[in-house]
Amino acid sequence: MVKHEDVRAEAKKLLESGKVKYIIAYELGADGWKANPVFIKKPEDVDKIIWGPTCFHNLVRFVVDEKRRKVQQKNPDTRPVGVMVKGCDSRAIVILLQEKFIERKDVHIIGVSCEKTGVIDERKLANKLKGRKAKNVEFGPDENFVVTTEEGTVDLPASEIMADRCLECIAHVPVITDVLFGEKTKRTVPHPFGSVEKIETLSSEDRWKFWSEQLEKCVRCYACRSVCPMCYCDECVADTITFAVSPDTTAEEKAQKIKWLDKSPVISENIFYHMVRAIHLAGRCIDCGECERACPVNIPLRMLNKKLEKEAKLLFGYDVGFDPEKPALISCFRDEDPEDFIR
Amino acid sequence: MDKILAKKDFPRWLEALGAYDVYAPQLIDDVWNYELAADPKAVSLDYPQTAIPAKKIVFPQREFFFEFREADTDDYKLKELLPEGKPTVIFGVRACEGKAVTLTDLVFGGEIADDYYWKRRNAAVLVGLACASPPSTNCFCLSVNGSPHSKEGLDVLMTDLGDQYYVEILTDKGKKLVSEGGAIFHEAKPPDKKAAEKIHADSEKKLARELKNIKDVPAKLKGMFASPFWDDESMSCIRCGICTYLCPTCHCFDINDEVESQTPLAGRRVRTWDTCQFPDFTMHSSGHNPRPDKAARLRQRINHKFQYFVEVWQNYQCTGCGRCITLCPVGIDIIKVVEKVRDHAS
Amino acid sequence: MTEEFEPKIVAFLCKWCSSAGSDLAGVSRMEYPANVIPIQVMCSGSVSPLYIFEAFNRGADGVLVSGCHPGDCHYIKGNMYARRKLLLVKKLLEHVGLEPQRFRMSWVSAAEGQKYTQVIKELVKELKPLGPQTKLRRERNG
Amino acid sequence: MKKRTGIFICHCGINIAGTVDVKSVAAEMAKEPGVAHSVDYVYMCSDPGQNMIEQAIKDKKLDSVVVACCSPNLHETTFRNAAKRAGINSFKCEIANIREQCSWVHKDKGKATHKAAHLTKSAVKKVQKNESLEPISVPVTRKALVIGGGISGIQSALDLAGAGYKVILVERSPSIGGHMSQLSETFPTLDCSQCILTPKMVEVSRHPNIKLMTYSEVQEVTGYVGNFKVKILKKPTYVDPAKCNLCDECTKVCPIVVPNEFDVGLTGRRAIYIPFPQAIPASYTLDDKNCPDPFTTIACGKCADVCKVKAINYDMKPEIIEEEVGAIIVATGFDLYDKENMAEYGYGKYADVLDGLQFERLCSASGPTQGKILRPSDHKEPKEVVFIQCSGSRDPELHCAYCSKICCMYTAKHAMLYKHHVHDGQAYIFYIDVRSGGKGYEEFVQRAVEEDGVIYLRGKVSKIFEENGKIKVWGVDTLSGKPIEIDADMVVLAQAMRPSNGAQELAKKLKLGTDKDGFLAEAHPKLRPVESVTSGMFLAGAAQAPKDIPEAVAQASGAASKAIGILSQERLYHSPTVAKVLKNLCTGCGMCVAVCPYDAIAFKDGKVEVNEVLCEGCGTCSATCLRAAIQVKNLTQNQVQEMILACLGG
Repeated sequence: MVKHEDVRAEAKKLLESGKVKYIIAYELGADGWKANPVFIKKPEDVDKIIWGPTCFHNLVRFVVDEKRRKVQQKNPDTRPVGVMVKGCDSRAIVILLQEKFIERKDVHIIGVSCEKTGVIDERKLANKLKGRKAKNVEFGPDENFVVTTEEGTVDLPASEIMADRCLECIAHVPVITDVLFGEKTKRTVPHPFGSVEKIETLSSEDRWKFWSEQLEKCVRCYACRSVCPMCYCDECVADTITFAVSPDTTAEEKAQKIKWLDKSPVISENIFYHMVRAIHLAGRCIDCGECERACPVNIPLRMLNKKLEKEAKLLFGYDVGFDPEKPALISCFRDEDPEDFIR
Repeated sequence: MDKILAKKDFPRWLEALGAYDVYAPQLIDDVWNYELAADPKAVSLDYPQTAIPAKKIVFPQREFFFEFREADTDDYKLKELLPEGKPTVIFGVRACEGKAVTLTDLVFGGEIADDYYWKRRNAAVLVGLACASPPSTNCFCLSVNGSPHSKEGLDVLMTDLGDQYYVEILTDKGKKLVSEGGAIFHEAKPPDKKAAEKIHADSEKKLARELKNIKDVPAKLKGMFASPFWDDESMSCIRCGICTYLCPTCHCFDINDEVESQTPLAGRRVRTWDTCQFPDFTMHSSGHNPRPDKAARLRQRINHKFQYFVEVWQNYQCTGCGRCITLCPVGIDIIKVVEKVRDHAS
Repeated sequence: MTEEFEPKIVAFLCKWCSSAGSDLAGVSRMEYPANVIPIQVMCSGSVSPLYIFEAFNRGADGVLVSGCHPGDCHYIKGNMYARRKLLLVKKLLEHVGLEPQRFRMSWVSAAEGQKYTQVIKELVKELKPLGPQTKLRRERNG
Repeated sequence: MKKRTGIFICHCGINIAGTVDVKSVAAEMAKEPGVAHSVDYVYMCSDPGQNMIEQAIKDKKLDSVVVACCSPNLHETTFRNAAKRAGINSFKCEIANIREQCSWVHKDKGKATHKAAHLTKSAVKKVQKNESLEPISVPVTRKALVIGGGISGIQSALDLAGAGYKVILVERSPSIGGHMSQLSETFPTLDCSQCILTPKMVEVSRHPNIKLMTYSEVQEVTGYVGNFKVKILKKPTYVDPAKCNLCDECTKVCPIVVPNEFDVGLTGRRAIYIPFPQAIPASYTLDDKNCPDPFTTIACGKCADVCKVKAINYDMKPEIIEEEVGAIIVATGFDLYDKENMAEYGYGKYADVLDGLQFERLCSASGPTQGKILRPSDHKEPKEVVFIQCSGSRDPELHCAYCSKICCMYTAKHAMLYKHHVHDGQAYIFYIDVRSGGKGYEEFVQRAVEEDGVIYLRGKVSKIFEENGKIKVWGVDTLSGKPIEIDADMVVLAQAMRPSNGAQELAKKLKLGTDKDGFLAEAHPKLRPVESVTSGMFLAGAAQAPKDIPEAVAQASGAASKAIGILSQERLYHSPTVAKVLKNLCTGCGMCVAVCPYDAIAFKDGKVEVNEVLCEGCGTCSATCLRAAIQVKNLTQNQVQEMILACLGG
């Protein structure tokens, strides 16, 4: 089991020695039971740091912010930032390194092993509690969680309230770290693509029905792309105006901005946006599942990204987010790549 | 004047509303939202809080202004696309949302009224549902001049008395709506009124969150425009649009021409929701962005709700529904932020 | 009598092989249906997934991307990248429920006028029974 | 500013007008935004047609034109030139192919007209967003580098020098000549290899345009076509060739003996040595890998003591020479498939199992046995010799999948030469197929069978082992189906050819592609067989694929002539429709860098930049970039989007 004190001690050491600028970690939120991102700048604040089954967030998203800030600064502090990562999150760092968005020296990676479980799914938990409000959720000793409500404490098996992403996790131990907390437990995932396979078994028409109903709900709040550490483009296909502009941007360059899709939140435009996002995340999505969690209308966005992760694996033998030296999925090929679809 | 409606008769009321588009909270994929009620029997008012507020019905995320079509060279034909204003009824509107609509009314009313908004607004009947217990753990309506049973903006207020609803008719529109139900409504008796009042009074004690002593916040905010406070508070903001899109009082929009055909040039002018939280909201074509970072954008959200709106309309542009707290993917908490503003050393 | 449905198809043809192949079909006066409007690109490798989404969004009933056979790419390996990238696009389109016939990729060399004709004929034949593509197409009214 | 596009619809006689209603297309196009002029004409490519375009550009102040006519492959240049004559940039002219892609392939006039209109509209949308561009030009360094001093490199260097260009010929061993200098006679004419090669080697050494750098290696190549910068490492020979008078006294006193590379290990040489008598440059080399540290007192110093002309200098240091060249020819040749890999044939285990090159040395008059064929083990004349073809070739499971091409011929030659030396001997050849395509080749093989009684056995050898002083060869004759057992005195393996040692590393330095077997990749297997994928770099000889001498020489001349094509120009011109980086959008992820087939994109300051000279404008980068931060000029995503809209009628 990962002990809060150990992480805090490490954080304190890092901050006191001045080795890191600050540490991106988890703290307890105002509601008293869920974690929130926190930025620890002073050694005396390290006691805020927590670790538990509500540490949903992929904090690597804030490493992207840090890079953006650094670019703006004249004389940036070049020390690394400390960042707490779960297994999935650590793979996001691998992608950022792979894409040279950051350098290894920019981050001090504080890895935390999810050991036997992972994070919970709030909606699953709410359904399970049937109106009772959770007050605390902790890792159980086995594949379970200990949930406290006003009415007492219950033990819930991971299979019932754990997030889908964790049920299908292929990297519960961080793959790149400077320091690792928790055990490198062995875990087998019998169906890493189980959820997407369910959709695949539907007929073409049923799949369309499924996705059109889901994507019709989209309000284009862009929480999915905003929460995603891989969506670090300054300007998105979905943006209607050029805003990656500098003094030397020519009028012609601005005119080059293409309006691929309308702002109207209708199926055709919503699906355009989500398909582009999925294809741009092919070989880059590390299945932290944050897009799906952040979605206020509960669109199963993982099922788009997971599909392409599956195809990348099956068709091209491509594993995402393990090797920073590897070329991107679409900037390499194998002679034996399938082509039976080409006629 | 107040009525009593047995819960078993509620579907019959809905059935009698054939002339209306009826919206009611529905649970789809674990998310509650106001949706067109196809089957009156399936409508239940036993729900906590929708993700998207009822504003989406009077102020839809997308609406058309006009259609344009190039006729001959240099000649355009325009056709206004005013909403038809079909009578619409929204059931289960929470007090905070009813109040929010009154705030939006201020914005779209005034000297130059927004026809597109008012066409829908005037046709909409808001049937409120008093909160017996807070629908969200982040409710704080009492702190922002609201209450769980506020009648503001509502045409009818229903209070759940167990197996019946206590129905208060608040406007003519409400009266008409209730009259459609005919005999299913009974006159309320004093004990019913007492019961409703007790529920109302109790509900005020159940709120888990509060935001106290914010009287001076508007003035405080004025002095904090350039404070590094905003940098710290916005560190975890991911610049998505949830807090504003799903806020019942936020009403910003964008106008675009959506072109369908280049020759002949044809398309529609479309209004869609927009949000100050998107980086492109204030982007100038020059490349200058007066709100260049998320600190400036969080400041704008708070300032608008707790300073600018107060200056113009003498009311907070926040009704305490708590959606922005509940749904924020990174837990940015407007209560905490405003409290910190309140306690900020000037 | 109702008019037969005529699918609208956009074809991205690489300049060196497939476009040349379609020229050969022309020179050889091979007849094929007029449903396909070709857009000549330098290489199949330059076909962005966005082009395909956009074509469907703008009402294409089918999209074809055609390039050089493996090993014959004028730009050495552009078609190899296209093959990988566009297979992902195809899988994604099918995943959301688009009929598989609607997006097609082919290899047509500069010498394969006959094959180009065949590809177009087959494509049109397969698309006709499907009727108009309305799933990804942006709505036109209301 | 409003666009002013002119549209010209060609009838092409009735070729187009027969199927497409050209008048209605012209009328429809006239309604397009920015179209100032739209007409049709019977033959646009005729002089009057071209004049019409030029006149309209001037009269109507057109800023761009679309000609809807035949395939751009036919008249794009014609019309672009016409546009240029009329004063607009040639890239402001686009072709809509309404003949090959429309009128010739459709019969229904309505549908064909409809399609022609869409095709034209698509071209209009494109041309209206085309930039005016001028060809990119760069000066050329009129000097070439040839890497590899075998027959291919020699031929290329001589051709280039003969054409009047300066050439640097780099060879890593102490002498040029390559494998050809090791051969005895060559097929199918059986002329002496040394006799035909030596004059060429001498010519190289004497040619005023050739700077010969032996015992040297290319370290680094930067730059691009016409403007390469090369760093060459010149290893120290410790012998001054200008002073050395080839007296050979030094080798007599040198105490160190190592295997002689030239004789493929059949003899030894000293640490100070001349590779072979005819070596060019004619000089000795002190091999510092084998001579015990000549820099310190441990060096025995005997060679320097006996050298009367004081040619030996222990203080010689490696040098890095920098050169600028305009073109590079890579002729790094081959080596034989490694012995260690062929344990099943006892190669490396039994002294009398030889490879083809060793057998060449045995046959050679200058070889270890002065041309007598004797067994290495006991110096006896072998009476039964088994030759095994495809030793390592055509064996995808265990060895090389490819055919080494020359082995059929040289094995026939070996068998023949053997018979010429040992009249009472018997030669057997195990083969899979006999491939004798080539001038006089088939006749040569027939001669081996008919005149020299060589026995060809179709089948593979299963086992080779030593027994009673003989080498037992077990195999199967697949034609008769009978097992074969031969008590041989000697076995010669026709080892597969593979890219020479170090070719892979060199390819990396030059950023040249290699195929799956490590041979250098040509730009196109059929149409550009001597060009590499990198502009300005050419391939010659067995470095590209196994080939025999005449083929290698032909390719070498081809490569030289390709290089001359570059060197003969003062400036190189290049199409300006190249990729361009939108810096604000670029995050420097490098996905474009990885896909660029021409290494035309490089990192710079956290973003990328395009080398316009190397870029061929294929656009694969643009489709790979997630941010549309790299676009090909005049076929931007913006343009393609507009074309898509035009094609779909919107």
